[in-house]
Amino acid sequence: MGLEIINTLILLLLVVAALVALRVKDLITASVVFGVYSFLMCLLWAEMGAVDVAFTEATVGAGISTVVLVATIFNLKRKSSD
Amino acid sequence: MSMIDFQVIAASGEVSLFPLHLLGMFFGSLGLVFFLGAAVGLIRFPDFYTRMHAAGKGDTLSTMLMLTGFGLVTMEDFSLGSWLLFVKIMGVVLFIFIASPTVSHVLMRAASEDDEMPLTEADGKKSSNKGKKRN
Amino acid sequence: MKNTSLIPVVLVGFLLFYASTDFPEWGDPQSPASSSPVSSHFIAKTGVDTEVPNMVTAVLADYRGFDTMLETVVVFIAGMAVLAILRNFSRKKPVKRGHEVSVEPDLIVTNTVRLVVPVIQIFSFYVLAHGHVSPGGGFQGGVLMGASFILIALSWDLERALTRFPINRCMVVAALGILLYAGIGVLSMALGGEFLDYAELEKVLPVSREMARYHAMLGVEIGVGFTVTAIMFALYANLSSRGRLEGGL
Amino acid sequence: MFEDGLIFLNELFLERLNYVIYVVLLLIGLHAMIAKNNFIKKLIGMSIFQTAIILFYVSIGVKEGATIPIYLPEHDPHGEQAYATGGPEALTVEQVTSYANPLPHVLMLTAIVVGVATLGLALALCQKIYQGYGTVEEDELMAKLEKEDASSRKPKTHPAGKSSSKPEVSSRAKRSGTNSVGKTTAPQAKKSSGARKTKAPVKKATRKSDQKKGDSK
Repeated sequence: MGLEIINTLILLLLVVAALVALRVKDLITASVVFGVYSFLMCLLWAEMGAVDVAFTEATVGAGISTVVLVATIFNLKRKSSD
Repeated sequence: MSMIDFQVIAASGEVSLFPLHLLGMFFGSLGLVFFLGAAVGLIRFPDFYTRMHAAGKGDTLSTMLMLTGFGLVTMEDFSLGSWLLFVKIMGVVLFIFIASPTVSHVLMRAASEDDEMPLTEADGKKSSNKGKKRN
Repeated sequence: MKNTSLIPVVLVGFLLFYASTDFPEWGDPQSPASSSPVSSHFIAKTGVDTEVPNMVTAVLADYRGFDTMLETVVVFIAGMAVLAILRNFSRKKPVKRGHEVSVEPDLIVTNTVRLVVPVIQIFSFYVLAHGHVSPGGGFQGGVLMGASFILIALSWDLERALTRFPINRCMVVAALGILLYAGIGVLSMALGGEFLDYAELEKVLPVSREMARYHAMLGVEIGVGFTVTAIMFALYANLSSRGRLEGGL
Repeated sequence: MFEDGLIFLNELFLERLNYVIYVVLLLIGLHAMIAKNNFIKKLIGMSIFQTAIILFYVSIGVKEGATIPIYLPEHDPHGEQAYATGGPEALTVEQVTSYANPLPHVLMLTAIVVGVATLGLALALCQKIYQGYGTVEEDELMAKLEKEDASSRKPKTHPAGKSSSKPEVSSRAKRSGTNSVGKTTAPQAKKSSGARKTKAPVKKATRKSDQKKGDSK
């Protein structure tokens, strides 16, 4: 039962993080919130028993992909129109 | 570790483990308290620097405390395997002790290079006259 | 545009919600995916066939080795494509970016990174080599290794990271990884088996059939780790400097 | 009817929340990919779409009460306990149900790494677009492309078209300046640019000069 509550909480937070990452106009903020989204996803998978996938997501999604996004945004305009 | 396990442990007579578990849970709850303080500070403090102060210090200390508590709770017997786990968790604690303050330092530095001004006493008086706008 | 886009979204959503009533119960051990003979075989026989306790690693590197090899090739091709799209050889001074601040590398940060980077690299080796017994493997270890170089590039500047891992060597290492992977496959072919049939390696390794698969899997993971390390760093190096490979972020 | 719906909703939101959230995330990603204006936002939407599908796969592999797909020491066919009882043996059916399904994990593990590689490729393309057009907003990019298109189609109304065709001719003339033909091509080019009314004659003229140049060589 305890795990189910955590599961539900993470799932709802995931939707919130996805919506926030797509709604903010500052792209750096968006990519950081996307990192948060990736990390929540990683927690969810660790909770569902997919430890290898969780490990990969923690290193790739929350690490490399955020860094690469920020590195690109530094070379583009930081503000987004929507 | 739930309460039932405690009763089993207490009933089976292995009392020597009990203080260790209790200590671990104490560390864990202390970490949660500090986490709460950090979260409250993050919301309540007026400008970026004080907020980072709350987040950096509270986060570091509470994460370290919680991990230490976790390491103590997982210490079931004093076999080699549980010692290995404990040492690994202590490695994580050491890593956080090094990395987390550095990260808050980098954030502060980036803010000061971005000409983010700290809130001074004059600002506080002004904003208190205007009303609580800065909160 | 915004409103018309809602039509396919709502349509797809309706169909998927309708279909989700037919999905198996959550966590049902008798669901088609979990009770299929393939996954049951993997769970039951992995330990007998390969002596690897972590089923995910065994399935990744052994049973589905061909798949993983070509996934690695996909990563390699993506890195090559980024290099081909972005690499800029012109000697002209680049246009200054909008929010660029040129500062000396921070003392605290550099010293912390000096402490932390060796630990990260040793941990990445541990993850790579211990992936047979615990979660981990070539992809994770490679990404961690690439992240350590990215950390150097972030805290000093790109040149410093490139003196440690030049972009030419990056591509050589990436190709070497795939060569190692395919080479183990070809070696097992030369020893009389099929492509990536590691059990045949017992003829050259002084171990049993199962242990030969274990060691071949380690070699394959090292190949994957090489490629992923090099490509992750090359991605960052090219994207952060617009293909010029100079300057900080 | 109403109660059926209630039961349906109950089942959907309490027992199958994973599937519901997977659909919701997929729709969020799809909507972002279609409707967002900024390319980076589109790529974030693409990543969300991707993780939603990975979530679906991993949720299908979950078994109630199962552990992670790594052998426990007592189940490991090559572990110490197995050797104590005899040679390596495959797991029994009950033991198989106590492990999560490893196959979706394997498929998704490679998908994540390939996903970040393709994300990097897409970001490289974004940078290239920004270098060429100075924007990564879809509507601005479309406006610029249309303007370029129109200027190349109707050179009379847009002065940009003139400049786009003229340097081409003049550069050719310059390049063949040392040749004897250079003198003949230059006036032709001038004539053509002066008497330009439609697009066709211009093209013919440049082609003619090209041919002449080719003949001379």
